[in-house]
Amino acid sequence: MVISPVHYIVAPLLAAFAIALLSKIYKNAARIVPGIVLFYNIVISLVLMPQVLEKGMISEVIAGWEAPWGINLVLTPFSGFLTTAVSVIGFAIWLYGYKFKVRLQGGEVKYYEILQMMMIAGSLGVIITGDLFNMFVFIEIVGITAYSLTAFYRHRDGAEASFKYLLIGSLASIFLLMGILIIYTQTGSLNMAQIAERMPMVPQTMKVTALIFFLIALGIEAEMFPMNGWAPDAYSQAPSPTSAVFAAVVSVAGVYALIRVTFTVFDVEGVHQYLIVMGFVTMLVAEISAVAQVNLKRMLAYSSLGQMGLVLIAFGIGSHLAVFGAIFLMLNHAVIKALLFMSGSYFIYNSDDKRLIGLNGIHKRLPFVSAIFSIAAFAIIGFPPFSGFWSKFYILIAAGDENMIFLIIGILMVTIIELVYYLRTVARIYFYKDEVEHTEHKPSINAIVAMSFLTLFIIVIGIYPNLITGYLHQAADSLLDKASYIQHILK
Amino acid sequence: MLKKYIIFALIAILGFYLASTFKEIPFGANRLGDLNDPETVSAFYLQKSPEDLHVANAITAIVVNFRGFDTLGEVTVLFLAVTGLTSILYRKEEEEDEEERLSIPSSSLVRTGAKILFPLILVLGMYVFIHGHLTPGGGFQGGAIIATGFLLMLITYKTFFTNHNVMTWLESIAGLGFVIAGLYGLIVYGSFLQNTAWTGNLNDLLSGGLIPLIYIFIGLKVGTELTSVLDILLNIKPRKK
Amino acid sequence: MMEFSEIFFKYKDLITVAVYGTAIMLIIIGLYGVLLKKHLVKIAIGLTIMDSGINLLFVAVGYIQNGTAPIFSPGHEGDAIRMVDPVPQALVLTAIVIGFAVTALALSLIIRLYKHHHTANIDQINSLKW
Amino acid sequence: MNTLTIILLILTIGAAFTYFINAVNHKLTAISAFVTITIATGYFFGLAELGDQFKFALGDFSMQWGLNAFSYYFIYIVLGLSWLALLYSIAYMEGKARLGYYYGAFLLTIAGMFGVVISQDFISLFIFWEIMTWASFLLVIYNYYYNIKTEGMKYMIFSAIGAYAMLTAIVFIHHYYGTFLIGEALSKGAFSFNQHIFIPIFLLLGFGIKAAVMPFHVWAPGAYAKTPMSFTAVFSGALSKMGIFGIALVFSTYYITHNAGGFIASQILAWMGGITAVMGTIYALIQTDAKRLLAYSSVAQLGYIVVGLSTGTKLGIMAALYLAVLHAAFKGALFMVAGAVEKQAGTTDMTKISGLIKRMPWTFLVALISIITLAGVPPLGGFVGKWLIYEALITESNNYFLAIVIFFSSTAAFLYSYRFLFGLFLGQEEEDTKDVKEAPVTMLIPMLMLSFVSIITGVMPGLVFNPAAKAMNALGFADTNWDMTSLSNIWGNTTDLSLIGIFIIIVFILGFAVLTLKGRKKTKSVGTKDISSSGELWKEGENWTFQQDFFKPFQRAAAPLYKFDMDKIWSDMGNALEAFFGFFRKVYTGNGQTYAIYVIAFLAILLIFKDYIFN
Amino acid sequence: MEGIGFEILGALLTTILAFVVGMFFGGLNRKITARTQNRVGPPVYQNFIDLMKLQAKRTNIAHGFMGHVAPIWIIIAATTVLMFIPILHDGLWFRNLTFRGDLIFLLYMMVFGSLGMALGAGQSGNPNSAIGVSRGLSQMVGFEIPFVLALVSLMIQFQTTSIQDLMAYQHESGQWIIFANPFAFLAAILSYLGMFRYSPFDIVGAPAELASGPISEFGGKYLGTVMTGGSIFTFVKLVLMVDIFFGGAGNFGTGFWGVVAGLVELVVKTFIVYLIPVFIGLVSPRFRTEQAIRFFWKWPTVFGVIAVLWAVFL
Repeated sequence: MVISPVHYIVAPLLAAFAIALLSKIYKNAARIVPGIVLFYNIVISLVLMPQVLEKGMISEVIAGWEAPWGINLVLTPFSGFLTTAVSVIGFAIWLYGYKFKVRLQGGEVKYYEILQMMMIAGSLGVIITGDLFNMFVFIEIVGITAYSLTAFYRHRDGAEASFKYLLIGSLASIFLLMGILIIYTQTGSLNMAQIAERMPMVPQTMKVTALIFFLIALGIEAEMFPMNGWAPDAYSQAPSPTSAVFAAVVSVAGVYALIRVTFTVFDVEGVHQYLIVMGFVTMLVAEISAVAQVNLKRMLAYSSLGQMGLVLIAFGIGSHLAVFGAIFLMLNHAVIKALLFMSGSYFIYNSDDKRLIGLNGIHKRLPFVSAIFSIAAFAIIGFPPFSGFWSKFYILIAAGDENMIFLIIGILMVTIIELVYYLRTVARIYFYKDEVEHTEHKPSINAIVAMSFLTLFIIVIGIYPNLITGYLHQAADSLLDKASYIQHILK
Repeated sequence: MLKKYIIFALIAILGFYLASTFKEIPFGANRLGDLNDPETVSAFYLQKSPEDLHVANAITAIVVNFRGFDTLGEVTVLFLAVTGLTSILYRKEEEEDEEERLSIPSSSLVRTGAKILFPLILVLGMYVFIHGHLTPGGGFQGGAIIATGFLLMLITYKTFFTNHNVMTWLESIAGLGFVIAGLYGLIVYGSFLQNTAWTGNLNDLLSGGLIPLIYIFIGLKVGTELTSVLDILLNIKPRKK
Repeated sequence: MMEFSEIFFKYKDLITVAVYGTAIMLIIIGLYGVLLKKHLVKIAIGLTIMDSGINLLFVAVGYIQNGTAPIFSPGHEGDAIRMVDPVPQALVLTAIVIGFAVTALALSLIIRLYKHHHTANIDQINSLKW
Repeated sequence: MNTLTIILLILTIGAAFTYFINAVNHKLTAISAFVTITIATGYFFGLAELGDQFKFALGDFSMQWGLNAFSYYFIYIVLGLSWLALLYSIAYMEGKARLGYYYGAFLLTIAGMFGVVISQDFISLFIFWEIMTWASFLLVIYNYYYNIKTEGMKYMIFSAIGAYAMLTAIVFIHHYYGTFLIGEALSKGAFSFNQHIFIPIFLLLGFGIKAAVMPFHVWAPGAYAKTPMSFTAVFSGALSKMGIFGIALVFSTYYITHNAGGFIASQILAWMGGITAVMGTIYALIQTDAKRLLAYSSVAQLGYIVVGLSTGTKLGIMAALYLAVLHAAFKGALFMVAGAVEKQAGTTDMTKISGLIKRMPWTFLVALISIITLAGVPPLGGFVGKWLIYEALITESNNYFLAIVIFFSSTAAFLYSYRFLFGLFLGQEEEDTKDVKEAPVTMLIPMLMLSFVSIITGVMPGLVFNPAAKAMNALGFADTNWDMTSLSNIWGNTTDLSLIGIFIIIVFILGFAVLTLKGRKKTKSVGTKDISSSGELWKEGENWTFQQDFFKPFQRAAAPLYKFDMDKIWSDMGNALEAFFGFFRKVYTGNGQTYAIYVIAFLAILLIFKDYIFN
Repeated sequence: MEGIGFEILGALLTTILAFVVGMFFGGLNRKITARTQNRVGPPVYQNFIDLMKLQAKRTNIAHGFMGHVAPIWIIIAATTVLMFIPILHDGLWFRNLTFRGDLIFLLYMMVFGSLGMALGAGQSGNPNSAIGVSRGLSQMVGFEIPFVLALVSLMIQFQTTSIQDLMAYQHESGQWIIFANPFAFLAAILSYLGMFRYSPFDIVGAPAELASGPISEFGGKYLGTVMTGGSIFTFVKLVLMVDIFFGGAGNFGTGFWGVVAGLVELVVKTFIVYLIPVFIGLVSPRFRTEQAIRFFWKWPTVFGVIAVLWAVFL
């Protein structure tokens, strides 16, 4: 059986259905099987990426019906790059969380692992699918798992956060359906490529209305400003590996969906300016709100909203270099923010309250984790030797080439705000006297492995970015080259 | 109070724009185009489902085969919903509270009626999803019917409990069956969920290749999952202050 | 006794308004419930109403005047011409189930919330803010 | 393998090694740090020669490090001063905690400065700049958390503002010139409005903040005073010069392609420098802590340098480069003196200690020489710098009033110079400083070496002029020849320094001989407590030294100048911002329904304005 | 070789001249003061007597190294400045090192002495000295500003920084700079009031208030040396003034009699200039320090600015 994109989805599904049975036979199956599956995803990526880069694009049809008719899965360099990143990070998160739930009962572990895995699988589906309605289904998969996982802990306010998330999320799904419906009535198709092909024939008002519904729905997934009220609560209440998945996988998938729809499917003017403006507003508001947070995970959540804003800005600029920087930033944000949540959760786990006070002088007890956290913090600010610097730098250059001086100044001012609160946090870790009581929890070996792996990535890429810039350039090209996408899929 | 009027205004705006949008979409117009040389997917499906798949019910053909991937995802959604539900309302044994299920003791008439109706409802449901590819209805409908049967029992009898173990097995087997049927297509014909070459002739019970089988799986899965949702929701009660 | 098609032609606009209007009204009513009702369950109900509104829209858009159900009954294999658009119905099938799943989750969350806060008023459930 | 990269490697690896060896043995830490810097310095001055280059590509950008006369000139400051400071640190930091942290960060800072100086493209300039900033930040907060909140934050935020302003400018330079190589970019001199206004202003912000130019100087006094003195010597002596380096590097092109007078940014810069000099001075002379006094005086001195630089004329740039070296020498020495006093006497608060001259004569000698240099009094080196600046301002670029402003601040500089010497070394001895010892010899050697620089430049400034002239030539100025021992302006008036020096020395020797020999028998030396106190008798345990409010009269006279206090303005601004943020984040009311309303409202807005947004 | 000897001889002569004249001016000052206060007053040569007395004292109190070298610093400052300003305008005689230094150098050299004095006074633990020093330095910041403004205006106006050239200009054009740029003269002379430290600017010594200020701890040979340096310095300042604004002296050729006449002219001019601070001192009470500084920053500075503008625009 030759490996093909559909395995990304089928393997997790198979596992999900099987775990229920296996865990009756072998207790730890629920812990191990997801790891195997996620690792298999990495294998798939490693097998497929070369083909993608060589052929330019892989599209697979489901149920043997050719592209416009059946559902098809597309693996462009862009989406392939993201799937690879997502699989790797997903596996790292699984490795990190392997021992995370030891103190839970078997049943709960099963649910937790299944949901976690399916959330990653759903995000992969959102990224690789080439069909609008199919995208909707996968977004719903992500949504359902996310709601459930947010409310996973009984003793926190998870249920509240989850309900907010669900409320906004179902609004998103309704508007998404509305958009899909309008598009379907106008083009009689659900296949993105064909819709894109027929889009010029669609009357302007219909087009724009549909686009607006898509923007709202996918903006909610991509955590754009007025629609992202749910995000901080969800991030801060979910179990920490789940928060990492939110930041590293789900938000990336949301942004991907938004970008794919606005860039490839629609051909409306002014959406770029919209993205720039809304992205900047998102960034500004998020960072402003992050400054005064007393809760670490909430602060990190706001910060990742800010990063998403920057990504949207970069996509909005729309030049090759900007898209390049945007994809680079998506990758960086996925890795770094995952790392921040991983290490930050150990602080929380050690200090009894989730507030920042608990971090004071914690480096004495957790030197390794503190170092990781500080590196990640510097990286996400964009401190040169780390990878975060390059993405920001590329975006700034792109903005400069478009002569958007005030945008640049704005971005950098916001970066200074970001610097302030991250610096405060790191200062707490290293330079403050600790006052609160602590319960000792040393990081387990697998967590250390996972975290150091990601840290290594940050540093290596930061010192020698050429390792991935080649792929990134191809990805940017493939995203911007709409004609070849259509032509390749419709043959 | 101002807030309230603002919200009304917002809703009104939304309604206005929705209406003005759908005014452009003529109701009942034929958008399928030429069926022999299909432009739209629907035309293509209507053309293909009798010819290639030999499935009488075009919707079934679409749901199970043309867009079977959606259906798989949707089944997954249901499955995940059940899992999430269980994990959300998971109750450790120690916090088991003694209150009985909230249901007024039903009259003997109802109980007898339920006893009689229950198997009939099950049979009806099974009929519906077994004939999903011929008649209106199918896996989801059948599953829903089965679930109503269980709902009847659950609200009629305080002491009626579904066997979670069996439920889990059925769920998993059904789900696995669906996926494996898909993989069969992938392995044999090189495309996930691709139908078998053997498809009986139109309007036979054994037609449409794997489609009836998959639909049966779906039916089982939906039935069990709806049932377990009801079961969970009914067994977890808000604690009184 | 008129043929349906004549009725349709006679009252086309009326029917259009009726069908679309119903669907859009459903959406609006649901939205009203979501945005203004304070009780969690009512909000959930609002969501379901919106869902059904959308689904109704799908089906309505799929309708073709005096078309039949897209089922090939024996002897009428050539009837594809007269059939309504099957795709929206298939999509609606999916959408309904997903809506059901979301609703179920919403209800379970409401149960949790009620246990935790001993109230179902959404204004009093804001321990996570800013 | 290239010399420059090897030196960078030596420094960074040495930093890491030093950091980790501290865990093994505290004694070895200082040694390894000193060995590292010695190797690096020796290697550089031994093997590196002008024109070394190292090209490579990172990201999609070609980068390039290289060594020209200009960078060589600054490497004298960086490596030389760092070497001395590390030698000084051995004794100074003895017995302190976290030595590995200290020395590691120190070496990393040196590596950063070295990188800044040798980098010939803007990207690596920025990268090294950031490394330098962060490493020095680690040293600023070395004394744990009571000053991370205040000084550390201030330093970091201002540095970040500077760095990002620089980044903006860099991005735009790339936009206009299409390259990141400094040489290329600056050689293409097409001047649009933006290039004429934005880029210079942003670069000025970026480098000026590091050079502590008004009104961005507020980070400097605290940071200088709170850092261990052994690093402050480098901090104020070398690191702040990086700002000067950058300004000179970038502005020189404007000076060469344009006449400096017509170049608006340079005028702005000039006046900012002047105001900096005045402000630094008047705030220095009301300080009671010697360290803060020196810190403010550094701000003022940097102001002179900036002024000299901004004139953009031959003498002006020369003044800046000359003062860069000289300031490194005397201010480094003075901070070392402060450190020595702090280590030996326990404090540098001038209201608490006095009359150390008998206890620490050598330290006093160094302080005396450096202070005379600072005050710019002949025959020491400081006068040359002052002379250059005035001549540049008066004879070459007609900034007469700026010259007056500078003169005012340098006259007022006498006040705090005297305050420093008097407060620490003169006056009656404190009881509790009776048993203070002279600083250890490894601390005295660097100080004396630096004082020697101050002396030699006073009589033979050519020693500095010639490399500086080469550096200017490397910047693209016309090659100019300088006399070894005399100064001359464009009107042909000369000042013969060696003659002055010789004359003064002769008179001094004669006078000293006469005054000492005459009536030697009858001279009776008494302590500082034995004074003609108009009838009152000095009682045991009293100290009559005039310590409080030393320059109260001046303060009263110059009250208007003390009115606007930049510290307060900035902190108010910060608080206002925080308050605004705290208010603004309330849009996230915890109510899910509100969020839904946001969504719908946004949707409605988009629907209403759809024709305007998406045309 | 004998050129060097000639130089040294000239230098010694200049010094002696400056010393004698300075001492006599001091005596005259005391005499005039006494007469205006209706006293007989000491003889004109009283300063010489004081000096001899001081030098002949039995015991000298030394307060440590700085206290020991301070008087020398004053001597250094006085003599150096003396050497670097021209006494006669075209002197083979008394042209010591005048071509080798310019105004900026002189400016800084003139504060050398007071700085050394301040250090010396500082080491003696006498609070009066320290207070005096603080006042003196503050006042210096006051009066240097108008003085520099005046000099700068001249530099601009005549495109030179050397006194030699200024004198040459006056000699050739026959017009004194006091007429060429009167405001510069005003600024300079007002700041001279502060430089002479006579009342109302005698806040440094401040007799009867701070004992005698910085020098209160100096006695015997030290005080004598200080006095010597002081009197030389008085002469130096006056000569500088005359050179810059009053066309200098020695416009009667370079013959022996010409030189004598030149010296006489010099003494007369310097004495006239000297009378200005003296008479102002007689009639005015003592300022407080901040008043003094404010004074210098008010009118003299305005005059200085006007002078600069005058130089720039005229």
